[in-house]
Amino acid sequence: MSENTRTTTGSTVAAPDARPTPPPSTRTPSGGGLLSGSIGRNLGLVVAFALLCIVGIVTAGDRFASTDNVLTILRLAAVVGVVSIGMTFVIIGGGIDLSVGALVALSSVWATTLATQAVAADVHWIVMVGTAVLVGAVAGLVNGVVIAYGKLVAFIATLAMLAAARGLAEIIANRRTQIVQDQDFLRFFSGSVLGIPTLVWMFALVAVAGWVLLNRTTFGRRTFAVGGNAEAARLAGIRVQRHTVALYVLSGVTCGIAAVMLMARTTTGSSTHGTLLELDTIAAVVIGGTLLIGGRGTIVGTVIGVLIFTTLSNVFTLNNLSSSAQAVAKGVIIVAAVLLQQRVAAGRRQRRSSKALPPTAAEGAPAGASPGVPAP
Amino acid sequence: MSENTRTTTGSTVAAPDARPTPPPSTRTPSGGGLLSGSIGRNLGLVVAFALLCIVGIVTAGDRFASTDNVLTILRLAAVVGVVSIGMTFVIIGGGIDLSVGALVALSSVWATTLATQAVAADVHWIVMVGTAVLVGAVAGLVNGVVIAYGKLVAFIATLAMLAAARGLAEIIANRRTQIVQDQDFLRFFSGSVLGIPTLVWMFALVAVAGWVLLNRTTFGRRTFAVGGNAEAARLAGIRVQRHTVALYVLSGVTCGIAAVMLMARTTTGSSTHGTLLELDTIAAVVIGGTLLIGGRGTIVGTVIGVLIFTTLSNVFTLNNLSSSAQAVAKGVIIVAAVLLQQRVAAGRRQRRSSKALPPTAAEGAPAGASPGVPAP
Amino acid sequence: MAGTDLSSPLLEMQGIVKTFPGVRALGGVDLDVQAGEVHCLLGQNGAGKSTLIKVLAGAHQPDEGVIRWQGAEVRLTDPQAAMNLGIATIYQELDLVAGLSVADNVFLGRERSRFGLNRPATDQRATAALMARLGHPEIRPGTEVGALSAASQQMVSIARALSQDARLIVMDEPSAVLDNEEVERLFAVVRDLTADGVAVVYISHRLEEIRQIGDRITVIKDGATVATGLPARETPTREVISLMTGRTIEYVFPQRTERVAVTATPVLEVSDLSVPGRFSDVSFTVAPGEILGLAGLVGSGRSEVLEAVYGARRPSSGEVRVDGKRLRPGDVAAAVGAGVGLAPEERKSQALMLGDPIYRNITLSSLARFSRAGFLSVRAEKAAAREQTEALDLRPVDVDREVRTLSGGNQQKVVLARWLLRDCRVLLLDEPTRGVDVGARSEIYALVRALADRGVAVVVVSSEIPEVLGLADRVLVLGDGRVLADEPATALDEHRVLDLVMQGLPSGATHTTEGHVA
Amino acid sequence: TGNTPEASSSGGGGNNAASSNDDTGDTVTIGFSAPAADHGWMAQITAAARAEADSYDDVELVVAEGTNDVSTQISQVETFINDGVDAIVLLPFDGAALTPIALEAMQAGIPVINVDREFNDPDAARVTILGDNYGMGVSAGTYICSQLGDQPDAVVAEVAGIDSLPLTQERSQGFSDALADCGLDVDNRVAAEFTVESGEEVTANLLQAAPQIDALWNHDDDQGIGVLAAINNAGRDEFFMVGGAGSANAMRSIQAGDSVLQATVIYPASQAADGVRLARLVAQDKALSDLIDVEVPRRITLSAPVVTADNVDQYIDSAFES
Ligand SMILES: Nc1ncnc2c1ncn2[C@@H]1O[C@H](COP(=O)(O)OP(=O)(O)OP(=O)(O)O)[C@@H](O)[C@H]1O
Ligand SMILES: Nc1ncnc2c1ncn2[C@@H]1O[C@H](COP(=O)(O)OP(=O)(O)OP(=O)(O)O)[C@@H](O)[C@H]1O
Ligand SMILES: [Mg+2]
Ligand SMILES: [Mg+2]
Repeated sequence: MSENTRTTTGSTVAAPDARPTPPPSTRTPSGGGLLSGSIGRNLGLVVAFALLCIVGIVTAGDRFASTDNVLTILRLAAVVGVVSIGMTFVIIGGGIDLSVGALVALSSVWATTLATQAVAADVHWIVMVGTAVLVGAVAGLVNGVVIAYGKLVAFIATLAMLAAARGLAEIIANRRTQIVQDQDFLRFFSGSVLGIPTLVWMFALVAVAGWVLLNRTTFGRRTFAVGGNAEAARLAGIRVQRHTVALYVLSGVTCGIAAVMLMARTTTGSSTHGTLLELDTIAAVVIGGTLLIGGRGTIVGTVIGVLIFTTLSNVFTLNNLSSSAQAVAKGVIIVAAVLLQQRVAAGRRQRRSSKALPPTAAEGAPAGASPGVPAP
Repeated sequence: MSENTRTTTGSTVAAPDARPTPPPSTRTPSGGGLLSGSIGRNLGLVVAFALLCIVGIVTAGDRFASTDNVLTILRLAAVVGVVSIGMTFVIIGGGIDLSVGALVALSSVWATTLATQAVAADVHWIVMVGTAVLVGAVAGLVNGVVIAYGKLVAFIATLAMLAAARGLAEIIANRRTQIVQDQDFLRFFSGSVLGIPTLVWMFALVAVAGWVLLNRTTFGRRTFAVGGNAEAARLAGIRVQRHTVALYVLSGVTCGIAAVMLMARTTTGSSTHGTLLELDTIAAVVIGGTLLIGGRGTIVGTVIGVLIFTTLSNVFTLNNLSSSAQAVAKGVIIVAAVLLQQRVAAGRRQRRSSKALPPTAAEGAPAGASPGVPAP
Repeated sequence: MAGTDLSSPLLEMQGIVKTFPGVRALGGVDLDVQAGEVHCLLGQNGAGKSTLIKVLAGAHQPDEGVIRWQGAEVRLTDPQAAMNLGIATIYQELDLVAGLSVADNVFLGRERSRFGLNRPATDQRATAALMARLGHPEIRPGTEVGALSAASQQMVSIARALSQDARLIVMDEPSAVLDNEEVERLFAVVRDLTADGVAVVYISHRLEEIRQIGDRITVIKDGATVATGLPARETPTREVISLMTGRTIEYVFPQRTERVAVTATPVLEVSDLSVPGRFSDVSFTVAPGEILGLAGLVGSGRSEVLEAVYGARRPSSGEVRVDGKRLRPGDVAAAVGAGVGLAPEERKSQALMLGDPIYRNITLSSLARFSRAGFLSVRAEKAAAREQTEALDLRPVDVDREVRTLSGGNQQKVVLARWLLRDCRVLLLDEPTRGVDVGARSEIYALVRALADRGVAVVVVSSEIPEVLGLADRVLVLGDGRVLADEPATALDEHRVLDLVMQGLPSGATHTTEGHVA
Repeated sequence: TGNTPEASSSGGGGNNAASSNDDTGDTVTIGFSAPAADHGWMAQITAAARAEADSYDDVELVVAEGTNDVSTQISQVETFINDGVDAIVLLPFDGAALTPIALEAMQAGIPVINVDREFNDPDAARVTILGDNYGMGVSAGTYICSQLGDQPDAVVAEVAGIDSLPLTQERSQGFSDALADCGLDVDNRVAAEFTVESGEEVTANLLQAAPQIDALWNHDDDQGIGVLAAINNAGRDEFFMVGGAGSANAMRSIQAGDSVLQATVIYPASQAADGVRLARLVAQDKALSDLIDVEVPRRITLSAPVVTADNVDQYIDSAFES
């Protein structure tokens, strides 16, 4: 969390300092196309991801490179990915949501109860989708209200929700796995469009929507403000509390969507769905360059973060590593990836700052630094 | 800058604000005896805990109030408690340690390998203790160095360590549960002194040591400074990086001690020890009033936090609650506890401010009220 | 006072009371502001100025009192409400979002959007225009605010206020981080505004500014109005000061002690120090008991010089010696160990643990003195801290109070107290009196001089040239990262210094953007 | 087969059931996926499967990272299908959730051997090898009945495994059903996580909840180590305990008779090994020569025998080390 304490302060005076300097990848997008902007900022991550893929190809050859395998990776990434998008908003907004896994479970269970499925059978499977999303949204609302108005630490509030939601899911499902009966539902969601699985489309859609919302709308800009400096946001007339609630509802909604995706993928609703999902998503978001203290982060980074983790376990499986060895390797690779990311970032800063300073004055170059540069 | 403003807003009484108002219970100890001071500041928590105990007595009567049961609760609290003390330091210092559970597992496994036990058999069981603590310390050192000098986000670095350490533990133990052979070891640690189990004594010892270290030594003072504003700490002449490393080593050591305690409690070393311990400890620390952004926290709060959680599950069991119901109840109770804690805190602030406040009033009171204002 | 009708003031605040836990910040303050006037709000540190204007901005809710806007009573439940009335505020503690761009900050909360989508281009154009108006075209709309200097950030919040087309603009110590040039430019803007009938509430501790720009003065002391409606230009300074402080202070600098040791071996020797892109080949020495002043424009690199000397920045070349011993470059702890102290320029980010009690902030660099075998004696700490707070007339007296709850000026005093407490061989002060009231200023000057007389070598950076000239024995004029002059203070006057600074400007840079060309 | 100690010992490397089937055939690649090996029994499942595979030089076993996230496990099976393995041995974290992907595999012509947790569609597996969870509960219940059938007011406690797993529900169901037959019921029930630590923790609380106990059933011998530790810590011995799964540790202490542990109900950890074995046969179109049936059967349910001091010697060699 305080990682960036160091940074922001650290940035006035660039100097040796315990706190990790955040890669510029975490600089909030201020205009600039997706490609030039976000990807550029996440260059280090991209490189790390590319390396990972190369390893995959070298070790598993076509088995890795095959379309099927790529789709497999994407399908797996989809569920975690959708939730991670919501999580990105919450974290940039200065919060954290530990309840996502439980909410996915609760939504999936609620949407697959006999009652719900009965109604769905009569009306349309959209009812199940609606139920899942609604349950997620409401749970998110509760999180948000408790945090924004009850002034509870987000960590505690959502931890409580984690326990409560899972318990509730178990009670509703009576700990049995609920089978999805509606074939149309399954056909729709487990199908493909243009050879790309529906789930992947959904992920793509959510990601793009998230990117626009974060970088191109007032809501997104205010999210950065609320997370970056809540008091300043308040003084600027932003209704911080209301906005915070909205963020958690958003996260809840993504959980609902993820629940639907899981239901399609597994044809079941279960109180065990999404176990430890919170850890996976937060990890993906943070490795994607979003600061846990809030105020900075990118959707693109998160997406790459998700891909890195899913690709990692895929490569492991392809290479038939013992799961213990996998764990160790995973740890090492994560560290390596982030370190690489930082070095690249640093390198990029060097180059950038050596030419036109202004945008990256972040390193605290004094006015006097480059007297020649005339004003625009 | 943003960090500071956050701290400001985080606790500006007036500002309605996304971030919860930290109750004054989180005010850093400013001298004063443990009782008058810390407990006072944590009054709300104490009340919450008391209520919980009353519920226990009402619902389970003597079964709850019995010495045996109290000792059971304490013995169960001991392991989580010791780790939580270390975690409190790390979090106050502005970091986070997700690897504690895995470190406990690794230490317990390493300390119970045939090799270690063989040496211990020849020399003395202290060897096992030494091994456990050393392993924890070294792992903590790795964490610290990666974070302080590698400038990795603590969350990611320790998450990586979590994966790696567990994997390593599994490899070493070959996923077997390793039985502790040394009877003297077991006799010593599972014994009691003055009717109090050794484990409880250890917890008490660690807690008191932690309290003194945090509130009465320069180390503790620097910990608050580093967590509160790293850049300022650096400019005040504190070696922030070195200090950060020390904090993670400290956390590692507590993991080693906890491992020994677990070995005594379960008579085994296992790669499954301490599963999700990180969540339990962080929860206990945060509910104890320590701020996740660092700079503020109390040992007493943490201890009460740990007791609340262990007592909770004890009361549940005494009432033979289904685990699902437990989960739901747990969630609700956590929220209730913290809310209560804040109300009490607020109330306390009110009283404090309403009753005459000679030293503080000086600059606030209207001119007439403080004739002697002009400086000496 | 362009055509104002005194009968119906634009704003009336009556009997405003605001209590914080443990503090009565405002105990019935009155304020009335006419359209088109510059109304100056004066008071000591902690008098309640910022609290009052926060109430006016809807950021704080008053416990009692009425606010009338154009004669009609209003309730300002939140900042939005105040803005809607046409009240814009420049807060003392720059409340900007470091992670957002300049343009984003300027229009935060009032983003223009079409179909829910932002229009960055529009905002950026508007921002660029505002910055040009403020004479800071070099501050680009796309730049991240966190990357800007305190001065530049101040400009952003001013632009933010201007962008609101407000009827009343409140400025809480806007000049604290600015130098003369920039203050002049600000005043020009203010005059334009008042000419258009906009009212300005102006807070500053620099009384000469009040003379220049002010129309009427309201003085508050300890949370109560002690005088209001005084004519800004006529009222003699002494009277204003005594109203503020309740005593008479000669706003003068302490006598220089004559034995400025030119002969004595210097305590601090800086030779050919360079930080690429910041400054180059800076050399100077400071003798024991000598006060060296660093003058220059904002961005001239003064702070960087201090930071480099202190080890907070790693110099590319050159060396620093204290008592002849070479300091390890880029190692603050080593410097502190060698007896060097730096009171940095940005108190919030660089100096203070806002959540910690006052005494802990003060003793942080001197812990060794209060500890035996690592164990602290809190009692001794507090005693020592109290001495300092009394010496600096810091309020509140209660050293257990969290620094966060202190007024801006009092926070600055805490920073100074830390280094006054630790008896340094070399003391580096960057803008030591930023936001400090007149009373405390003279006390600080006296303290610094007293330290010098005890053989400490002092280096003072200040954007107020009179302060440099008055306090220092010798003045180093920096411009564009180079030493332009190194002369005894007595041999300089304000104009001479300014001329020197101008010389230092790179040819080509226009007069309006000097020192700020990014 | 598979449920007898002899066959179970194949988990140790099945060269004892000598038959033509053990002759090396054309090499087959078998994909193996199971839940996270977060407790002794599950660890043993994987270990035994590997050992079994190693014992054949015509089998290459591809083991996917153990996971409790169905989504991940599904993607693992997908990977197997992409790779075109010859057979898949699948111990699903949740049978129903893995059914569709198993069906896909079958449709892709890859025989799936379903182990331990059953799919909800018979067509999703070529062979299904099940430990009998319900039967396990029944065995435990019946044994306890046989010990205290005559005292209807006896206090029976239960330490369950991970409570959110369907298999735990089945075990508890069987247990209470069997107890009901002799007029007993479960007075105190707690659920652990199959780990030693959790076993010790919940039992410590349980023993406080029930000051006097007559019999206690613990679902899993690995967590049972913790359960016993808790019992010793509390110095309780007024009751007898029945274990589950049948780890070597448990059997040794049954043999020694030095603890309250009086019996344990076997839940074969060799299932996956048997699965690998069958997968190989199926992939090589061989039959189970030790069965009369010419084909490999569709469904094999391993019984859940009770091990007591009397018959422990018979089982202890085949028991798994947790
Ligand atoms: N106009 C500017 N644009 C961008 N950054 C600036 C500008 N002026 C100063 N800075 C930065 O602000 C910090 C302090 O300013 P600097 O030390 O360069 O000048 P100074 O003489 O100390 O002026 P000040 O009076 O603001 O301290 C440094 O990090 C410097 O890089
Ligand atoms: N959030 C707060 N909590 C508690 N006390 C506060 C808070 N904010 C201000 N105060 C107190 O209110 C009093 C007035 O503070 P204020 O900031 O208004 O002074 P000021 O006139 O602006 O001083 P300065 O000139 O130094 O800015 C001070 O004693 C301060 O300690
Ligand atoms: Mg102020
Ligand atoms: Mg400066």
